[in-house]
Amino acid sequence: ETPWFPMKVYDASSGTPKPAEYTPLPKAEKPYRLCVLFPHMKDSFWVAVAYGIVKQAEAMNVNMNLYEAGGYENLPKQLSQFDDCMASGPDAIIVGAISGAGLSKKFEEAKAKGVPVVGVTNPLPPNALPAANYVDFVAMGEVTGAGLLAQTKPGDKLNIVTFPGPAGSGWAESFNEGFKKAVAKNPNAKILAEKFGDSGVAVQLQLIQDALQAYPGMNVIWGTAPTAEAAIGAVAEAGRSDLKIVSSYENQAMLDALNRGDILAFATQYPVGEGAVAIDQAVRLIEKKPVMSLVQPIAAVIDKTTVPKLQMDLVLAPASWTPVYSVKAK
Amino acid sequence: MNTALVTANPQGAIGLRSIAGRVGFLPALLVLLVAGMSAVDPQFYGIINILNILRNASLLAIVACGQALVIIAGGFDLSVGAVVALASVVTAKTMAAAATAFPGNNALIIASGMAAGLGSGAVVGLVNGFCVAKLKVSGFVVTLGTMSATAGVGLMITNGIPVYGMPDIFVKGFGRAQALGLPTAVHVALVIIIVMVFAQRRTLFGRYVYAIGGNVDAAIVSGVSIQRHVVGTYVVSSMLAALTGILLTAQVGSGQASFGGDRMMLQSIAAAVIGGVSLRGGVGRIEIVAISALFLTILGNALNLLHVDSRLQPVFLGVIMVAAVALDELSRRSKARV
Amino acid sequence: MSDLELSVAAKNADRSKLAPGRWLWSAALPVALVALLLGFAAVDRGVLSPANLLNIAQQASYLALFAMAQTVVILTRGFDLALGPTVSMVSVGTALAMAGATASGHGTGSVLLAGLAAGFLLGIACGLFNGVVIALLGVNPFVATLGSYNIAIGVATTLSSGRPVQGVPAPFSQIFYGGSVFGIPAAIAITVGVGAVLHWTLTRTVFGRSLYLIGTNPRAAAVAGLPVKRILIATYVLCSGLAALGAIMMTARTGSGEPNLGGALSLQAIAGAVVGGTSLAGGRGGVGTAVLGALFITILSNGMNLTRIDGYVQMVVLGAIVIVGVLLDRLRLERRQ
Amino acid sequence: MDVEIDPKPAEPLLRLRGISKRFTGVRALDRVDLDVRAGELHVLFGENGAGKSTLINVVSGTFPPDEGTFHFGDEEIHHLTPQRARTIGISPVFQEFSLIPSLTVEENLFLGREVTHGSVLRSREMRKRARALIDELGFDLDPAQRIDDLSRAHQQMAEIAKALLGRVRLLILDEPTASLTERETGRLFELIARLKSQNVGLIYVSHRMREIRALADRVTVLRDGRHIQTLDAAGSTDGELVELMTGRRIDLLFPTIAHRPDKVMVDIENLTLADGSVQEVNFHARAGEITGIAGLVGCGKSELIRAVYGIEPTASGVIRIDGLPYEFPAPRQSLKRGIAYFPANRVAEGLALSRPIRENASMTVLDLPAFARYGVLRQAAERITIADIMERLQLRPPNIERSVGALSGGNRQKVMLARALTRELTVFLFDEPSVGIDVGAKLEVYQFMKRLVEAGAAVIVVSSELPEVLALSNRLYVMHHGRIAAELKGAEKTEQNVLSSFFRDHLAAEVA
Ligand SMILES: Nc1ncnc2c1ncn2[C@@H]1O[C@H](COP(=O)(O)OP(=O)(O)OP(=O)(O)O)[C@@H](O)[C@H]1O
Ligand SMILES: Nc1ncnc2c1ncn2[C@@H]1O[C@H](COP(=O)(O)OP(=O)(O)OP(=O)(O)O)[C@@H](O)[C@H]1O
Ligand SMILES: [Mg+2]
Ligand SMILES: [Mg+2]
Repeated sequence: ETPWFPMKVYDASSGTPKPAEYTPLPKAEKPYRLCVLFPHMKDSFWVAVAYGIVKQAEAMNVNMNLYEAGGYENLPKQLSQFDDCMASGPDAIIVGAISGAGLSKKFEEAKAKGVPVVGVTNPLPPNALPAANYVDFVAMGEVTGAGLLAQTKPGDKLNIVTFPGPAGSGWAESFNEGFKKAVAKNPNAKILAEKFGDSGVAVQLQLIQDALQAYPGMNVIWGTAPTAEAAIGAVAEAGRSDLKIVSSYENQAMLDALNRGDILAFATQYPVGEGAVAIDQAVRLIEKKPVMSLVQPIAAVIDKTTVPKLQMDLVLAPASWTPVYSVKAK
Repeated sequence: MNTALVTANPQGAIGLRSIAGRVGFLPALLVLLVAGMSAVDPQFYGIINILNILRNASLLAIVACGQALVIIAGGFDLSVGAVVALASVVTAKTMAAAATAFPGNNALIIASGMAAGLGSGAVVGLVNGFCVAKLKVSGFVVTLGTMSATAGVGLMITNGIPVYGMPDIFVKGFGRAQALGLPTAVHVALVIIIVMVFAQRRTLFGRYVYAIGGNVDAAIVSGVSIQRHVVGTYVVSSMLAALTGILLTAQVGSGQASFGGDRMMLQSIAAAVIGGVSLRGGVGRIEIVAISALFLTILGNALNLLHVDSRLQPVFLGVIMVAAVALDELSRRSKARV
Repeated sequence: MSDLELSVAAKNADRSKLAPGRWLWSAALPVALVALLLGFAAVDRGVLSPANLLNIAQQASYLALFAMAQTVVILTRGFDLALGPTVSMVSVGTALAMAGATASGHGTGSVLLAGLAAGFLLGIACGLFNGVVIALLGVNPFVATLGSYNIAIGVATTLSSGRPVQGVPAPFSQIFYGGSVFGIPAAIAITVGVGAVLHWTLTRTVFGRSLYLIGTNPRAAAVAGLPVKRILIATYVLCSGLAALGAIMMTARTGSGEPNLGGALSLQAIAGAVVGGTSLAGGRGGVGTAVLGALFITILSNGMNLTRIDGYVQMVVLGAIVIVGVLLDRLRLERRQ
Repeated sequence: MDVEIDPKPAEPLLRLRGISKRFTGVRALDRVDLDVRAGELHVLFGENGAGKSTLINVVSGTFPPDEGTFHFGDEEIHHLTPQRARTIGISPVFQEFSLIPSLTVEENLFLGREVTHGSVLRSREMRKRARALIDELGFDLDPAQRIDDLSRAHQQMAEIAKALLGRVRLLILDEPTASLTERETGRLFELIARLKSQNVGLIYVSHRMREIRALADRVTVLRDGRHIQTLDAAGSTDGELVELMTGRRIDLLFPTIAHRPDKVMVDIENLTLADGSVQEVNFHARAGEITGIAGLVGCGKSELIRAVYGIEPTASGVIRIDGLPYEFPAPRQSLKRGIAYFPANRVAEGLALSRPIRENASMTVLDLPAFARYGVLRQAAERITIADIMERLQLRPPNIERSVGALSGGNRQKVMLARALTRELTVFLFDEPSVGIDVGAKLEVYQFMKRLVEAGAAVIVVSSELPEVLALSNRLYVMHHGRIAAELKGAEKTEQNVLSSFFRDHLAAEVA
């Protein structure tokens, strides 16, 4: 296996992102006990983060237990899981927060008890934690917008409907905001509507079908991975091969669709890498070693031209891998 | 000579009340909605939009029919959403496995996948039925439990990752196919509605479902075997949910544990209740439930076509839903007193 | 009345006789609770550590509060699907009001007051809507509260633009989350206090008595001259009011207004009430059943978390246990005669 | 050899020996024997809660006995189910109906015994047979009507028709006349005679002495779940039966009530109800007398007093209470004005079965300061008051914390009556006050009314039991088709006069 590091990232510890390379410690000094909290494990994105976490925990020989809250509607459950983690006496906690703001009290409590907490993948309020690694969702939305514009011939009109994801989730709103910001740079691009909705394929399919009717002029669909997945079929059925589909994040389906040419592009933030970095950050915090306090993986738009160069093992877990919820140190 | 004794009771009142009580004014409301939308937005009656509406309404109607049956028998099925998801992933997984085992043998692959999907639904239905009929736990609680458990199993199978590898023909020739100008799901739904209406009106099963929901004690002393029929309603409901899961899978082209969910469950109950099914049991007709499913689907479609802000859509949906049922209730009350 | 009805009626408590063994059965659920705790402790000693027991109590206190809210309406044969979205809406409203008041330069006192007022007003408005639609318009509770479920979701996401609302002042969290009464954390203290008052209300007031009578036989209650409609409205207002209180406590816990705070709470709260022995057929249950159910569910998921049971397996176990819990309750009632 | 021709009676159709049935805490049946012969009407007689319905349930397979043997025809029967009972010809008419409210009469008649082809219903066939049966029985029932659109009396007819569908060898009737009026009762009796001549055995339960006298061949008396005696009806007197039943001597006469009519308490002018069941009725009731209302099924007599109490919507007309117009009647208001209503259907409209007696008795007074101050219950006061009242009413068993569901019919009626004693009331509206309660309890109810009237209250009694209203009331209104057909006083108050008002226009139609 080729190692995932050194990984190209931005070091945003000081506030302004600076390009850097991330290299983990070879081993933990002791088999520490780490607690990992995820919003859910219901798509290949979070499975990819989990893969990074599990592999790195095994590599560094630490104990790891992963809890998933079952979805973004379960903030109270994540709060309870945080408490349960604290009660089990961990050396550090890694959190993929359902709501960074919503967990801020927990972070304070952990700090007061001296348990280091690392944020992974989902954005947090500035300086909420001693260490974190995530892409700013607004920035990631911007990247996808920029990617779309880059593939557009000058003078082409873009009539876009966005399908950011569930209203009230926070991340959907942020992605959307970033995307709109980027697209606003092109006077020929117009946002016709924003259609929030649960990020399941069935719900998104219905939204897209309706949007195809409500906005006959629509020629770009931008949205979540399930949106893109649903859109492929709906667009084919409606005979609108001129429609461009862009996904705001990655999963296995997006990769396949891109390879088939069904979608124009998707964005990635290298979730496997994020998981691995989080473990290393946690160990560094425990061992009081120097740590990059805010790591930002370099979000990228993947399209037909860039896909061959993509470092796949940082984007998705191997298809054969089934998630493990705990790792025991040897 | 008997008729001379018929009382002062105005038969007309009963006639009107029955009509109001049995048909409701939902069909009228539906016509109004369709007419209004057609006037406002020509996109609405575009053929593609109509097909979309019909397909989505069909999927909802299939689940709602099963749900209605359970509610008429005095139960409640919260697990339908989870079953939709489970059936989807089980079908997809089985087909993928069969496709590697017997490559090219599409008939076998599809048959085994659908059998597995429907089978998984039947299992959940049997568990629900068993707990309700034999262990005498309330349907609400049992299906609340199996909802959680079923969703858990669906996720365990897939880890939430979509399942691919179904034969193309299943997707193109079934899921996205059209016959006589209508999508497969519509045909399936029509067949199911007709069969269910027939079952409700003309078979022992339908009759006993009404009897059990209307008054269990009376049904028992009349010699109706309760357990068998209660189990039957839950199995039918779960299998119809599974069928919806399969149709969705075929349409989307992948097995997804995100199908169905709480949303489908709430919608199916809403469709049944708005369609005049009494939560107290014993009352309700499948054809009105189907109309109600169509009504709810068109409502959602209309809000999208009218470009209503998607964050505000739930507010409109909620208000209209409550208003429709409240008006129905009020009209029934005033008619009862003619 | 038929003998069948009699047997149904006879299932209900008949306090005149104390058959031997009845005590054991009436304690079935608490015993199961303790057994559960000990079982988990056998796998992981940490389960019984004082820190974790306090943790369980604190977690259970939120769920218990919501389960109590549901219990109140379930007593009258209703339920409140909108409870979860009400919580989200109140959370956002409270946070917005406090952020607004802070921004316009008010003192801490009036900021807190503004937050509480906004929260409770939103909650009460939601309860009034439910109550009026159910009691006066005669819409069944499922549709009525499904309607307000949607409305509250829309309001919560629109008010907050879907983002967490920042600006909840620190004293707010300190009082409703960080604070303590005689060393008991605020959440537990508030729930115990509210539970005691609610218990008193249910057992000692005309309103409480009316709930049980209406739930047992609404027609008879109306014929006996109870103001059924008014009581129903009050019931839904009480339910939403309790939900609002819970939402305020949770907002203090998160330190921000969360538009999706109550996403899955409606059904969880109903499950809590019902697992503890509240009857969906109305007229049976109370504060005790709500607390018991909430404890049961909390201990179960805490134990599974501490004993490292996989997330999806937890869902399956939880589902099975909900059924078993209610089954135990049914057996207990049958055994009691 | 001494040849004696012993006219040994035929083997009984039904032979029960040593049947016991125990419910938690109660021994509902204690080694009961019962023989029913073909062609005989066998009355089961006993107080409320004596075990009559339980015995009937055992016979019809609703639940199995704990011990005892069961022979039907020549067969010994084990594990009887309701279905099996019907196939071997045991047909019960239950006290509480075994009807599905949301189904039609016809659907109910065939419930559990549908005519099918495979499992597809043959509706036309069933409709034909239902029609034929109803015509044969002479009931005024439309097979296509839903049960919940029917009055109680019509539901009772449907229930009886249901029992008679198919081959019947043993018909069981549990208080079938409780909600029938004279005319339907007459029909039923003709029917019973016909069945007897066809060698059908009948078990009949009733609390009405008149019926027992008219119908019974033999009577089995039950007391506290035990078989007391089986005797020939012809050779026994009412007093004897009642003494066997209660174990004490009871005077069976209606009490003599000293009516002292005073001011008009209820005055109704031109009242028409929203559903048209009462039309342009003029009516008044005075303090100090009992005003009776009689009438055929569905004539609107119940609706009239229900409208006064405020549970039937009115369309036009004026109601005056104690001289003051009462504009929008509602139960709460009515109670405040001193009007109490005692519904005919105590299970549906009167009682919260799983709640204690105490709470049921005090349900109507929670607004009084004696029971609650500032919305807070005064439970000690409540307990004392209700215990006292229930003691006066001789509740058995005298424990006010039991749930009402555990009480017998008579005792449930006492719980209802207790409400009359919990607050200041001046007008008492009784709807079928003695339906379903035993002779002893009936007398107690009559005594109760007597005390009320003699204390100066206005009492209105609506009843389908003609002797009852005739004996109790000072003035009697007869209703017909929603209108008052006659007002009878003093010597005019005869059964003959009432019946002729019932059928006046019916007779007129026949003459024309
Ligand atoms: N299912 C049951 N569960 C518990 N107790 C019961 C049940 N059925 C009957 N009982 C009790 O058994 C006794 C006999 O009741 P049963 O109904 O047979 O009396 P009954 O003679 O029919 O009275 P009534 O004249 O009021 O109809 C009563 O004390 C009653 O409370
Ligand atoms: N022949 C009938 N067919 C259908 N419904 C009837 C018929 N007769 C009566 N009803 C229903 O019953 C109602 C009145 O019946 P009800 O028996 O309650 O009157 P009542 O005068 O109180 O008679 P009773 O006290 O003898 O039962 C009517 O409003 C009607 O709804
Ligand atoms: Mg009886
Ligand atoms: Mg009547």
